[in-house]
Amino acid sequence: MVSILKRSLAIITILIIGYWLAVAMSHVPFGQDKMLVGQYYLNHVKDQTGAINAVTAIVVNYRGFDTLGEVTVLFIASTGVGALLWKRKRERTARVPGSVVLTTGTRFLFPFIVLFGAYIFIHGHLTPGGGFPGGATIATGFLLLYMAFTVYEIPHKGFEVTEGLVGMSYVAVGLIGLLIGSYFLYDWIWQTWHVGTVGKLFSGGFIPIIYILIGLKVGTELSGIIDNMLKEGVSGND
Amino acid sequence: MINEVPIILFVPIVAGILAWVLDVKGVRELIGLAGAVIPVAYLIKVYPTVADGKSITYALTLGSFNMSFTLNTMTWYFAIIGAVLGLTMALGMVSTAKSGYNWLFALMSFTAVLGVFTAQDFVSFFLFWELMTFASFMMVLKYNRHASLKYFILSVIGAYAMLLGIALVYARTGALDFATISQVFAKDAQLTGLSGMGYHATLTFSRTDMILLFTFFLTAFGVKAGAFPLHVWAPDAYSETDQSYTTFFSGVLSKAGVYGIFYVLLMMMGAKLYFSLGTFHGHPLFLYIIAWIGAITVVVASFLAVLQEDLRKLLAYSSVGQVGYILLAIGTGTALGFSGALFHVLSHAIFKGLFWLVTAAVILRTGKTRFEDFGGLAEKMPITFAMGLVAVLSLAGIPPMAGFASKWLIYEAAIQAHMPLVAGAIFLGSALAFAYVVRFLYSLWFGQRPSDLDDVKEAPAPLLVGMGILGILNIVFGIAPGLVVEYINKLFRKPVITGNYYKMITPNGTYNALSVTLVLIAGIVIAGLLYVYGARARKVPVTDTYQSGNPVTEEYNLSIRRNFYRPLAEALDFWLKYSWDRFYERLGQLSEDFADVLRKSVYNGNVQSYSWYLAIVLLILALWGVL
Amino acid sequence: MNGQYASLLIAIPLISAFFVPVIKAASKKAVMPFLVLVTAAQTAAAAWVFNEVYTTGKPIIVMAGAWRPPVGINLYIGHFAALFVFIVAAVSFLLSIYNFKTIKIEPIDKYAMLFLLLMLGATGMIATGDIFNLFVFMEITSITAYALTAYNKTGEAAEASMKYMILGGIGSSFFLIGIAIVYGSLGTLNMAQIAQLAGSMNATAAQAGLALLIFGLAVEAELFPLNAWAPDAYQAAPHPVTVMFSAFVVKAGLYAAARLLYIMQSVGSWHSVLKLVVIMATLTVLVAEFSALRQRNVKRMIAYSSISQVGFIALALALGTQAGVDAGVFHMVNHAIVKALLFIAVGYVAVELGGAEMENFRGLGRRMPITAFSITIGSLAVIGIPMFNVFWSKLRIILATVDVGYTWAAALVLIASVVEAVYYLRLLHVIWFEGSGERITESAALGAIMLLLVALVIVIGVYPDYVWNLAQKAGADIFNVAQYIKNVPLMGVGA
Amino acid sequence: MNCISCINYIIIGIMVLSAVFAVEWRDLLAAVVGMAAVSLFASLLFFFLQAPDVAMTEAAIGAALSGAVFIFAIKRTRRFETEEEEKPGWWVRW
Amino acid sequence: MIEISAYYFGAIALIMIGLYAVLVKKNLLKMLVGLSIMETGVNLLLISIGYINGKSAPILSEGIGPKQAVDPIPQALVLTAIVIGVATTAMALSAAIILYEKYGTLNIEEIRRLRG
Repeated sequence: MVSILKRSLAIITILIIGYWLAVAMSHVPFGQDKMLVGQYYLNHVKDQTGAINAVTAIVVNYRGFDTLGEVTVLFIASTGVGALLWKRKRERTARVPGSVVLTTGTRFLFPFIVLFGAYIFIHGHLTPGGGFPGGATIATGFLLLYMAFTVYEIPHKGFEVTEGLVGMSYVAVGLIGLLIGSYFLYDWIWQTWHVGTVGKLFSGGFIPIIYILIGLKVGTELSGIIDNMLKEGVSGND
Repeated sequence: MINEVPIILFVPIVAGILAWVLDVKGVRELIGLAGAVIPVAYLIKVYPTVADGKSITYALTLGSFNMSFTLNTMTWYFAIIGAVLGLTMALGMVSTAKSGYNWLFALMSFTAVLGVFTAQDFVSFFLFWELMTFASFMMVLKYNRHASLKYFILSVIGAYAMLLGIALVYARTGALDFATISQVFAKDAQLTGLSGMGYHATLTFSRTDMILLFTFFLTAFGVKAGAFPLHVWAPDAYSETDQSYTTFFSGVLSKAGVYGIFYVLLMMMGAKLYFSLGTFHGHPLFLYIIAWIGAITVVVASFLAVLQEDLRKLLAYSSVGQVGYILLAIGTGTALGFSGALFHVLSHAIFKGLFWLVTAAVILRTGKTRFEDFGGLAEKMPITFAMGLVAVLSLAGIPPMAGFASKWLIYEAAIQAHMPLVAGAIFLGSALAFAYVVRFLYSLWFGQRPSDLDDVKEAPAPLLVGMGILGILNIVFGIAPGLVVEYINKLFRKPVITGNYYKMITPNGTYNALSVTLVLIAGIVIAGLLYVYGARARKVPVTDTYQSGNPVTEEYNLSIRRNFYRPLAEALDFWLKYSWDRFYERLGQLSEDFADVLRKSVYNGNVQSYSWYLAIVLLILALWGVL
Repeated sequence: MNGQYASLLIAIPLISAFFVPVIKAASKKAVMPFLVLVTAAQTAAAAWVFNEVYTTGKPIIVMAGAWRPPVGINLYIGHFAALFVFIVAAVSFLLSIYNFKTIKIEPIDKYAMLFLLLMLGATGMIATGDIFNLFVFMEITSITAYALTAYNKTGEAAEASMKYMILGGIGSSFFLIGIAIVYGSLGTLNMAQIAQLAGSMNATAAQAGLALLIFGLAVEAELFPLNAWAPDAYQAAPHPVTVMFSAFVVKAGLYAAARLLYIMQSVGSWHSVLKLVVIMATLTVLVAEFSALRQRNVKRMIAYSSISQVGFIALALALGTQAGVDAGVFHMVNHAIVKALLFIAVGYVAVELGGAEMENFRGLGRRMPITAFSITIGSLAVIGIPMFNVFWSKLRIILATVDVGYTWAAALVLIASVVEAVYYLRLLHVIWFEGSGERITESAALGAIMLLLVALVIVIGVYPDYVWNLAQKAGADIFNVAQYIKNVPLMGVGA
Repeated sequence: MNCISCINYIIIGIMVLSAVFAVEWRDLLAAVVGMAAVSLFASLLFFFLQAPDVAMTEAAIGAALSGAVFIFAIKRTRRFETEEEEKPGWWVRW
Repeated sequence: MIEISAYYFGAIALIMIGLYAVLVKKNLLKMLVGLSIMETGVNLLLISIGYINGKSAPILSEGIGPKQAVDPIPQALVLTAIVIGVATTAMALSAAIILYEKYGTLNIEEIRRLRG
């Protein structure tokens, strides 16, 4: 059988490749201290960024470029999904309404979910979490709305414009850094003014600001993706 | 610094561009002519300098390659041949070219050929080589696309082979200019010679390198020279273009290949090739190969020329064959042979140029190309006929024409080099040449004239001037071969062939052109007197042929104008089945089929297969990493 | 002006892309002109950067957030990046005009965003000096490319996009594994520091890491047999996007691969990796040229030709000599110009005559003379006729290849080039000597673009010195890793 | 080896197993659930590896959202891998 | 044989299972599931590279000094990688939806209009 042959070939192939990777990884010892740049971050994160969560500090501040790119990737995904699934006229086709438990629960839970998401991204510099999980949580809230109600739709225009404006604000924050500190994505809040005390909510320089922006952006974008995936084109297929 | 060289080089192409841009009838002809005359004038002007053994160099930098062009004794010889032929081409084109397009590319190839001849480094050599190919391709393209495609593909193969050769030379020597490379080769040849005697030295070029270089360059130059078995493009390309241009195309462009073989393979790396590749029957192997390629080219092309029914095709095959003579002469490997080759370069250029101009005139006036449509044109175009006669005599190697002098040298060289088979090829080729020029002579000029050719006029004046130049040159160099020989001796810096203006003395014999001429003239005078006073002409019908017992039928009707050599074709039937042309077509077909299979199986549209490709690459990486 | 303003190269397209939804909310008609404006601004910024780098002779190091590398991410805009960022911007500018004619399918605002972000991704890939940041920009580029490939929303487009996604997904996953191995061994992500420390890596891990990094990028850089997505994507994508693919997206991948290759040159098995890439590049040229031979769809044919040229570039870059890298960069520039010209012209024909099938090109010489002329010049240039730009770079590549001793590779790619000459000639034959039809009025703007590119082809062909000098500097930028390390102001961290 | 560290091995085992199931189950919905399970177990492992941020993100985005998106896609296409699918016995039929 | 940590083993196993799915499964969505699993595996690999025995999460609240935390960089990288992964998945799924609309199948052996 061709299929069995293919499967066995595939298994042999992946075994060899896997063995190779394993050999390579065996020279990268597990559980040992291999930090070089990482230790620098841990040593200086508090005084240089004012954040407690080193991961957040790296994501937003030290390696801010990556995060800008990451936000862009998500933006591309939402734009791309929107472009691909674009139809002149579309609506939701779900026919089965959610059960009573789901609808009631959603009505009750939705504000809390959004609030929780906001909490996650506002406290990104102090506790685990940050803009991405926070935004995803908010999107989950909208997902619940979509599942519970057959006619619910997010305000598209508003969401799209928010998406754009929030993204622009992110870049603008970076450009303000360029103007004030002459470096793009310069942490102008913490580096110039040292606002707040380390460990409190009002600290961490521009990390909370950016995480709020990211949270909003991720939330709107993921909701947009969900919205696009759930709606189908009607009447004519252009 | 502006000296004569850039003017000689670039005037033609500038004139060509101007002619193309202006493209007004009358103006473009004037510009084009000027563009062709100026190089000739300048070349004549610098003659005293180069004849003294001095050289004139022009250097420029392009793409941070240093390029230089030099006129010296050697390059001037080729350049003047090119320029004179270019001038006659331009004269011919005044009558035959109908558009600026022709002028542009004809003059572009003029520049390109001069560039090839004068280039002193491989970059400019290659650059102008390609320009030459491109320009001539464009000329052929306008008239026949299939022929041009064949020409183009073979030229591209040749060009890339040359590129590889150049790259290999560059890789080993780090230089691209001829002077340095020649030095390296010379030194390396000495070392090779020494290492053959037990002395160990690190060589710049290994034996493999030399084999590769020889193959690459021979392919490259062989294509352009039309050497067997790369000749297949030539008959079509020569015949299917503006005939005035063919004057230049077959007379000079093919010489670029000869020049390459002579300069690069012989003068530059000859000694090294000799030591690396060894000898065969006491003869340097690489020269032996060249000689045999030349001999086969002569025989094959001459046979095929005999069998043609189309005027242009006949001359085209004849051109291929004549270039074979030159290769053969080079292959003898003696100074005499080289002299003969160089002389034949000149004489072939002038008689074949003359041939094509005559053809151009005939085709211009009659619009016909097949022998069966011609006849009796001698009355209508007497001067053209006279010129055609000169060309025929010269090509067939009848004294006192230039063709005889050079061919005689080649015979001498072949005999001196103890290459009897090759010499046999020359004799066979000569006999065949006689067979086909007879056809040209009779069917065009004599016999009954078809009624639609009754109002044919004499060729236009510019064309006649061009023919005149070449015709006179044929006779002058025929009667006074010493003019050429003296110059060639300067090239070798020693008298290879002694004698005076009218007399050539080689180790094996003597040819006194003047006395032969005088005897010949005397003979013609006597024969003429006999004809006028003694003989009575007998009328013969055109259909009175030599069919040796075969009944004359409609389809087996052999006359001088039609299927004259059909019995020969039938005799050669077995050989004619094998055609390199068809072989190449078949090869092309096969590679296209292969391409289809490859394409359909590799890019089969299934993304899973594509993922497998990735997995296989990973697998290779993994196996290579693990093992 | 401060060198840090070079970060505008990233900021301008990004902020403009985010601005598009706002504009669309105001007026949908304004989107396309906005695109022209943005790309013009980007071109101006890139020209400024280019001028800055080439007059001072020093690279611009953009340090995001004022963190010195390796703590922060830096952009390294050296001679190569400055040159290519400019090319990216300039080509995008031309294409933003081309968009008016070729993009009719909705939603145009999304197209505009993706267009800008593709430009951004290529710019970032070329400019970045951090290996993970490279991954991020690579993903930006490729995800945008996925979306744009499928933009026409036909079955073919979705199919091509899907193939691209699956292969690109595998590639990027393994690229990330490569990053993981390198990071695990060295503890840093900055390219200059990696270059410094690469010699100290464990040989096995280093080999695997390098191999995986090159593998991941080779998918983007279209090396055989990882290039199977490319012809489909080129064919199915909207015409301006195809131009972008061939003019700079693939170049960005090639550059990244070359950069990583030379950065890791103190790794023990470096020469074997180079040899592997040379083999793959040679195969790329061969297979692509033969595949193009009997192609009936002209766009696909030129796509294959583009892939083969990419093989040429990869061959040159993988030679491991200064001459090779210079030649490769030179070919990149020339190829960007020529292929932009060809794809623009072919796309225009496809728009006007309803498809890029060979039949539509019959009699093009009479129907659309300017376009036909452009295609002719482009084809002749690609074949490598002297006095057109590609000739010089091909010559350089062959010289460099044989110089290293890969005569067989040079011979094979030249055989493939003969095939290339054949099919381009066939195309020209169809254009000029077959069929006929009524004249179509050609758009003046597009004619101007095409003639501009034609002029570039010829000018560089006749006077290659200027661009060759640029290419030499840019090549030195890639090849001279010691200088690269010196240029990046590394702070002593840990070590 | 005490059983506190055993739990790592168990979770890794279950994760790999659910990955195998996710690949082999012919019901795509089940496969997606398997995939989400892989993500969830991976996020547990992230917790063990002292990466709470990543664990949260993986749980929210990797498991929940990408699972949801997959399910929507399945809803708009088809649920089973091939046509003759409703028969049981995935473990015998390769 | 070589000795590697169980985490590495798990990660490599996930990557290979994902690759297997891409290589063998004919259903498009199944291939995408495979890609997704592969990405999870890579993420796990990165995080386990950053882990240091006996140290705690890099959140420097009271009691945890710079010397007591694991490497934060891989965690930052994986955050990015996860988002990129979901973005790719969403794109791929929408392309799959279009494909199903146009071709009526998700069998990749039938989605072969572009070839040669």
